[in-house]
Amino acid sequence: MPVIRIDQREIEADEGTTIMQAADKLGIFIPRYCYHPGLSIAGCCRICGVEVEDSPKLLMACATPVKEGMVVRTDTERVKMGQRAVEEFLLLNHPLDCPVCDQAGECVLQDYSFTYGFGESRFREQKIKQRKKDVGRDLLLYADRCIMCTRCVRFAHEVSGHDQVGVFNRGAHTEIGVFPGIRIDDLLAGNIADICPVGAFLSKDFLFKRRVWELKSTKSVCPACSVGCSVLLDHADGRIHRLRPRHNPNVNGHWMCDIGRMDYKMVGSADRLKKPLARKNGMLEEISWSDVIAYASGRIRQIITRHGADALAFVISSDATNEEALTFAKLAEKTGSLQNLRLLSGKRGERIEFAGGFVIESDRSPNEHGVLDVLKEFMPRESQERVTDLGSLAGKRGLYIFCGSHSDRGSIQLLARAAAAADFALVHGNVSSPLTEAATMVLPGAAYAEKEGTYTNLRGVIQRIHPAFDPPGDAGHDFDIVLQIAGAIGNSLPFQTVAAASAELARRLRGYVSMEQTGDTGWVNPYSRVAGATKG
Amino acid sequence: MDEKPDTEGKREEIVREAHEMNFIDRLYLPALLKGLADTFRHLFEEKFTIEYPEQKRQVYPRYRGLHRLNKDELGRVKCVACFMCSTICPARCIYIVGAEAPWPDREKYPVRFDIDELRCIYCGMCEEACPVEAIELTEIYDMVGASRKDLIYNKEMLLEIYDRTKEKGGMKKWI
Amino acid sequence: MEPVLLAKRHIENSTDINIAIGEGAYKALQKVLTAMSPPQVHKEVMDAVLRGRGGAGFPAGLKWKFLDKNPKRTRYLCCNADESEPGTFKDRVIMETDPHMLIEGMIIACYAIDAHAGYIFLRGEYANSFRILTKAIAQAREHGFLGDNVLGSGFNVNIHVHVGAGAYICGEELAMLESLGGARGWPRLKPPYAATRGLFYEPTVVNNVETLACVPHIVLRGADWFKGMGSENNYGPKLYCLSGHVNKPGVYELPMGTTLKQLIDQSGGGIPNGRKLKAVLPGGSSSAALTAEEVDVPMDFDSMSKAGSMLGSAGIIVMDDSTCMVNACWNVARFYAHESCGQCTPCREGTNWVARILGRIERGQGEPGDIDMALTICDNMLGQTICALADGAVFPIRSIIQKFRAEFERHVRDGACPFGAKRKWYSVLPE
Amino acid sequence: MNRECTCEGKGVNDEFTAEQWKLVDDVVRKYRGKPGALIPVLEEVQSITGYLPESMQRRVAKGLGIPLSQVYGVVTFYSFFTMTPRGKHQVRVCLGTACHVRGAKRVLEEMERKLGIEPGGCTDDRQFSLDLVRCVGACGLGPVVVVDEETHKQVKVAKLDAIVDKYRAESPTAEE
Repeated sequence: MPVIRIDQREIEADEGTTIMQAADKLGIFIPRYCYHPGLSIAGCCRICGVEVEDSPKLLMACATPVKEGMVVRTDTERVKMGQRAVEEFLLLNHPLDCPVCDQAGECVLQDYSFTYGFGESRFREQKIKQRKKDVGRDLLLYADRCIMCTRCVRFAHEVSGHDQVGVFNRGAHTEIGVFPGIRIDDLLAGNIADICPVGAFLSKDFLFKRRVWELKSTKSVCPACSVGCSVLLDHADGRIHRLRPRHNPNVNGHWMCDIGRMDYKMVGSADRLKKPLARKNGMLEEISWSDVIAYASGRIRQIITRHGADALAFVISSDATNEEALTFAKLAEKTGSLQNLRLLSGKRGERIEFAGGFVIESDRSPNEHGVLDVLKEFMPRESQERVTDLGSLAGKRGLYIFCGSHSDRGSIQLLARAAAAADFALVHGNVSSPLTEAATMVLPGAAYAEKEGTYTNLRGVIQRIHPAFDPPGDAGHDFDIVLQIAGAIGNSLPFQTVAAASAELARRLRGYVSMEQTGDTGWVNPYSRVAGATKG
Repeated sequence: MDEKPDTEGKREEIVREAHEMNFIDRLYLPALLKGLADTFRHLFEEKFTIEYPEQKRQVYPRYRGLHRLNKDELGRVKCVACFMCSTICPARCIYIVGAEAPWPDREKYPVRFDIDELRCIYCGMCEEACPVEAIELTEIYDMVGASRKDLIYNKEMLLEIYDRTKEKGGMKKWI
Repeated sequence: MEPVLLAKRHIENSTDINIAIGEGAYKALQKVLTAMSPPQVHKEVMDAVLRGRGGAGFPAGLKWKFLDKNPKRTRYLCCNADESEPGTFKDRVIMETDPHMLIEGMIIACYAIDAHAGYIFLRGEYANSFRILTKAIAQAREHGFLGDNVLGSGFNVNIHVHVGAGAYICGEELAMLESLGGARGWPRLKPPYAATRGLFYEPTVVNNVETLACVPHIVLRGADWFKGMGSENNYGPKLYCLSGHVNKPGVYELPMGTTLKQLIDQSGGGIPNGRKLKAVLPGGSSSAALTAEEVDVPMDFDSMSKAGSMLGSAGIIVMDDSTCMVNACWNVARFYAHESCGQCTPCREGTNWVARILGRIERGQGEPGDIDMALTICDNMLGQTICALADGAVFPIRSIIQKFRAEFERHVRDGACPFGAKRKWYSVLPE
Repeated sequence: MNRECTCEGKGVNDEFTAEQWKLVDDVVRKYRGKPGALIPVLEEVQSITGYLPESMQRRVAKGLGIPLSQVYGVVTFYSFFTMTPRGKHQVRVCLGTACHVRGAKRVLEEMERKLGIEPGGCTDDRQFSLDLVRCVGACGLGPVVVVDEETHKQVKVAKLDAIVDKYRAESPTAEE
């Protein structure tokens, strides 16, 4: 492997990599516009020029492969001059509308102008102006802000594969666009707004909602399908404003799909359950947490004593985290109803694969894989095959259903009928559904953005989610709710915190680690049933 | 450090011991008359107080009072909802909700623009930060309200302040 | 000098294959196919030090040598006939007077590099050349010089003519290959070079028309004959295009190294109307300008670069003392602004900006700092782009500003052009 | 996903005759599947239709199986392609450096006056359209005016009348 020197620091770079990649490895930052690690190399923005010994010109760090003994300088006057020149050129026709541009604050052009730019304009001519265009379901194009890095064009070609973003005209009139009448409506379109280093492509959904510097970012995992893309929840004041993909080579690469991108709306929806409810005279009415826990545990104990533990069934949805699933299974184990433990599967959709290898899985819920792993660990072997057979629950006297917002509608209907027929149906969820309508008592839980824990994706990658803010109203954390119910029934569990449950999980399940050990890119379970990861 | 600071002597000058009161002093009458004479004399001298609220104090040109939201030539709010003022505001008293402007020549405008005038510390940073000279501090200092809520000025109220003060022109007259 | 490349110029119907054969066409091909192996042909061209006539002067033999020789890959020969450089029209003369020389050269080159398809990327404006070439190719095919089993040698080769659609940038090697592939003519990032990843992503050699036209002569008469012309390292006959303010504009074939002064005064017959020489763009519009004092310089690759300019395509544009240099400079700048492909930032923005500044100066709206600003913009563009178009814009603009600075300053000072007050402006750029 | 053209028919107006459409389809068929076909196809199509409006680009893109964005990108990149109707005769005045120094500008001015149109325009009777070109490779003959495929060398203002009248005479006064 070639050894090169960058700014007097030596590094052994991988064969075939570029100066840019080697510098990134060393933590030496070289500015870039057109370079994106998830796309092919264009080399057209010309800002990453570095001085290489024995080369008369500045070489583009993004496009120059490393060679043994190469000596690179990124901090000389010539390099800085080159950067300044490119900055000046880019700003010539760039409108100064940062105050109303959503990109301001995370705009690469803005940042570099401060770091590398002249700080003043020598351009006295008229700027080329253009109107904004509506180019897709969630995309606006402000062509005059474009700096022609062509990331979007390469993305449309290499990752989405639809090729509908193109470069038109030439010279100073060169612009990015789509053919008149064409709209970029594929499910990866949102990434175009993400990779645009300036405010040329903007998301309509996020348009003018917030200035980006007001947002806090929380690392999480997208719950919209079983790929479980690593994401950042950008939120402020207890509301998510947008989702962005978080680079994870184990899972999603650099991208995420628009289904996941828009899934955050459920977190702040009006359908969220905010108060515990109990049925009085046939109507669901609000009651306090202490009452609902006491009543619910009382009814569960009653059913066990009167009809035996087999009259009691426990259903958990694929929205639950591994830790919640563990607690839930423990509860079922304590009450002696493990044979009646069931999985409420997630929604199903079309499996979509894109040109660049990015996949949207047909299982549109976050953790079916992980919940199943946990349930199968606990359930007796003979009843394991019935783990998804919800029909077998008809006629059970008592039901505790841990419902999710990504659950299969048919299964919910089925369970709702079972719940209506049962003596007692405790429904624990975060949004109202036919199931909560049929419940005897409703426990308001948290959405994925509000809780802590781990999800296991379809390929066995265990990823951690972090809470961005508290659940709305009186809604509680699901883990605590299950713990409290267990405690009130008289079967307190051997752990009290999510972290402890996670550690327990790591001890019990083959190939699992605790949530602290997952890191930002997740832990790939070596014993997972499906090997390999989707690359984006 | 051989030069001793000349503070000792000064202190001596200031701290004087009260002298012992004699009989005359203890009558208080001379002092009383002297005081009355002082008061009486001031009746004929130049007065510094004003008859507020009938009379208003003339403030200095750089005075920082109640905010106003300026309008453009077409009477539309000048503000582009860039959130610079709310970002810079040390008291966090500005609340803006931006939206797409209904006018073809403008990109963004505020649908809501609230300033909590009680939280505000009148530092004028908002005015400084504004890229379009939309928010300015006027010379108005007498805000009255029956409750705290009354002193949260919304967009309409702030625009009305502009109408009330616009003849005075831009507030940045000292620049 | 005996004309070599222009030998058939004054022969009637020289484009007809029978007349051409009568004049000696395809003799070299017969020799190659009967008596020479591809390496031998290659060696002959290598020994002749045939430097590319397109502008850069890179030896054709080396170009062939660098070609990826992997037998599994398809190799292509591409003839660069996209002669768009203002002031250059030598290739057109070759194609229209002696198309068979070019075709023969291409067949021999294909033979040498083991390619079986040759493409002629013809400039779209050359409609007449297209007619002549297509006819000539059809005739060559009829005579068995093209197609399968050429002259019974077992060697197969075909030549296709691609008509460009109007873009100067397609004269750049990799942009041309992109354009041939049906895309926008955006130069590709180098490396990989065309020798490994060219037309349709296969190894490709791109040679200029004049370069390929030299090949049959080298093969037929030997490298030593070729080296008998010209000076050290700059051998062979060369076509010079004279245009602008000369009495006899046109294409002249002279040995490499004829001085510029000779060309203007003797071949071109001097400056018309008794005017004086003011400036020369010696190598097409993308070469640095030379003043009247600097024209006594041999027109070959090395001497010209020593003189601070370049031989380029040897398109000599002569300007007499009635020419407003600001106007000329602006014209050049607008050309490059119009033809910039828009890929690299410095070129896309810089060419346009400089053109607009120069336009302002010419209109009398220049400001004192504008001249220096234009120079710094030139510096910022130079060597900062994927292809050489920006450099080609910088060389003439910067040299004209530097060498005729007083004239620019006068425009700024007087607020008007001293050469003609009122003009109407034509521009492809928004003003 | 958007590869298929969804609005065919919408853009197809009665600008072109059925016969023209057929010729266009023939050209597309001839080149289909060949590498690098796009530019020759567009050149031939433009020679049939005179210009390349959106409807024509859709037809070509669909026929060749090439993304619309690429067709549009190519059409807007090369100066030969035009998306606005052109005249029967295309007058191109060279403004290359060599012609420029020999007075091409005056020729252009006069040509503009004579035709009554600006560069880029087309006369109302669609007989002439006027364009600027940057060097046609006839620098020795400057100033040069190219009408259709014929090059007129060393054009002087006085000669313009004859040139224009020649083409005007050639074309029938009323076509339809």
